[in-house]
Amino acid sequence: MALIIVKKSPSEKISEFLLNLALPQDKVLFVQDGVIFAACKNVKNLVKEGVELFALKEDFIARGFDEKDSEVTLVDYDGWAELIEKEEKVIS
Amino acid sequence: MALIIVKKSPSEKISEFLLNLALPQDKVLFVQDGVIFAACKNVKNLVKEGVELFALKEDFIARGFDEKDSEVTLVDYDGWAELIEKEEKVIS
Amino acid sequence: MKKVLFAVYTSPVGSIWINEAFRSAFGMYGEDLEPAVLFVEEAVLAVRSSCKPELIGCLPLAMTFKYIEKYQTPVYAVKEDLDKFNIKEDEIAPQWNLKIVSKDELPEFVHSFDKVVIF
Amino acid sequence: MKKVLFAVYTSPVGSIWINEAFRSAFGMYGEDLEPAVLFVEEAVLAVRSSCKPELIGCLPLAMTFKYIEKYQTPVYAVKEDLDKFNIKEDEIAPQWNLKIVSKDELPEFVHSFDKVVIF
Amino acid sequence: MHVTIQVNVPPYTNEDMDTAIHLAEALLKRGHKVSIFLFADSVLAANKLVKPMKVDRNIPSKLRELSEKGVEVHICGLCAQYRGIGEDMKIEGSDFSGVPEMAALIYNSDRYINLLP
Amino acid sequence: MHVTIQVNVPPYTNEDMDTAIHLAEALLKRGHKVSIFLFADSVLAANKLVKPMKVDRNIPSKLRELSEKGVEVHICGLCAQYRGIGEDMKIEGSDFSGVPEMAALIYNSDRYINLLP
Repeated sequence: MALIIVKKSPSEKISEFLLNLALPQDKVLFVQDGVIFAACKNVKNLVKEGVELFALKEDFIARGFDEKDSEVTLVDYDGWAELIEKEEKVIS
Repeated sequence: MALIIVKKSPSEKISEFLLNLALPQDKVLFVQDGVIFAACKNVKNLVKEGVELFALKEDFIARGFDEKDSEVTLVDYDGWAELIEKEEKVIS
Repeated sequence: MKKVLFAVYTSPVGSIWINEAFRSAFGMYGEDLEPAVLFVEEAVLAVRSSCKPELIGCLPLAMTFKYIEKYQTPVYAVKEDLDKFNIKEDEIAPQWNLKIVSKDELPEFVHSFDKVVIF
Repeated sequence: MKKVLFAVYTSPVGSIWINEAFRSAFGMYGEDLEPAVLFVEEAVLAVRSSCKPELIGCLPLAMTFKYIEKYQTPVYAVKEDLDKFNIKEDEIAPQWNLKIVSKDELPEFVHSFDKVVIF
Repeated sequence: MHVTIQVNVPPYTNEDMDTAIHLAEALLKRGHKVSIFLFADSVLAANKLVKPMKVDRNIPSKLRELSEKGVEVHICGLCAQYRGIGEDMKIEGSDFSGVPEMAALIYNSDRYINLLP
Repeated sequence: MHVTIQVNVPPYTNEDMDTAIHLAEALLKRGHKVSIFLFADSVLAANKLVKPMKVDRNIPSKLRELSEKGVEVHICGLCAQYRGIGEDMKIEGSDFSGVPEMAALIYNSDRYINLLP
């Protein structure tokens, strides 16, 4: 399935567009200002059931969030590289 | 009073921020992608009563809109220059 | 043969992305690649024949037309975004040979490409 | 004495605008100008003491602190935007000496400046 | 009246330099003094090595023409260093300056028009 | 695996080059081949004349270091012309190319990661 990379903040239309694209079993990774999604209580409701959500830990922490504030799985750059290996398709 | 220049499209938060700033007797000029506002039926409801709305004709036409689609007064660059002369303050 | 989608979400006037998407797409024919272009959000304003960035001194969208015809590059736009801007069928420049895709078809549509580049 | 406002609406990490707003503001003291800086929208994330762009290799926000103290540059943030990001008073770095302005005070507040530059 | 226009985004990629140039022309026609302050990525607009396609407009040339008509073109020097633009690359009629110059322009201009990034 | 990362926005102003560099390093560590395609304003990242402040990171140097570790750095040539960057200004280990090279990278890479503008 696909890895969808969301790098813009929740206030940008393109982020919503990308989240709508995710099919069950796709993975969504929030990076850069996209990590603001990871702190949204309702983030899981923004995607179809069965979509797995991740956020880049470095970008989340740098923006002043605490790891425990994340509603999604945090991964580091090595984890991002791993997601790239696993998913055949990248949408970004 | 102030001339407030809105250059970003209606989908951007900063546009809403700028429209909220407008006080009665202020003038708002839509330029660049901001001119998309000029084609919105409800554009006058986005600002306080007494705020005058303008859009840059060149930018409106270039985006494929017809002059008659505009809900606000269209001005050309010369008209923009005139607005700059009249208003003591520019917020942009 | 791999399929490549160039999707553009930025406004057609005053930024380079639609022209760059087509320049990229046309470059794909040098390899065994099949490109397509998709307009979403404000990029759909491009399809009106009256949309002319050259009126404010920017590069014309129409410079892509002869290559779209030559290569038969498919161009898509999202129905709901066309509706949002009240773009009617008879306003659309025929040179785009525009195909419409609805919002709920989008996930399957985008997944049908091997590579996706969004501008 | 003229009053100048530098308002920033862009995210504090990964873009230069907050640092550029302060660099501009501090430059104003060479003239008979009185600068202030306002954080709106996502820029308010800057005020948390845990917000550290240097963790991903960008310039630190903290480099502004000694000049804020030296010049006593007033720094404001919008209350509703702080609330949106659930930023609590005890999380705010004291070096900002942050003043809060509410959304309905904003129009009068911004109009009280002679020149306004938004980043 | 002295009007200053500040630009913050790169030429070509975005239309802000075009907007600034058209507005400067309109202001000149109405008899005003115009200054342009190039900040952040907009400094690229004053690089005479910029080579657009023949079908495209030449923004640095247009800026130089404006300067010949009396428009002051100020380039933020630190911004230029960050974008690899040296003194020898700037168009004729433009000057490297910095935030002190920005402050002077803000202080002395009757109107200061920022095109936000 | 061959992974290509395309960047589209200017360095420093936005963090995309930093993101690309960090990701490239992580991919290298896991044994992958990495290419970076610089498109539009991101071409500034390969300009060796870029002079950041001393306290700031030097992005062109970091790119050169990556190229020494085997990362291919491709620069869109037309994009570079539009930004005043000549052959003599590019960092060692980078190459001017264009959309044909982009096509080859899209065709040959196992993964193509675009950082949208």
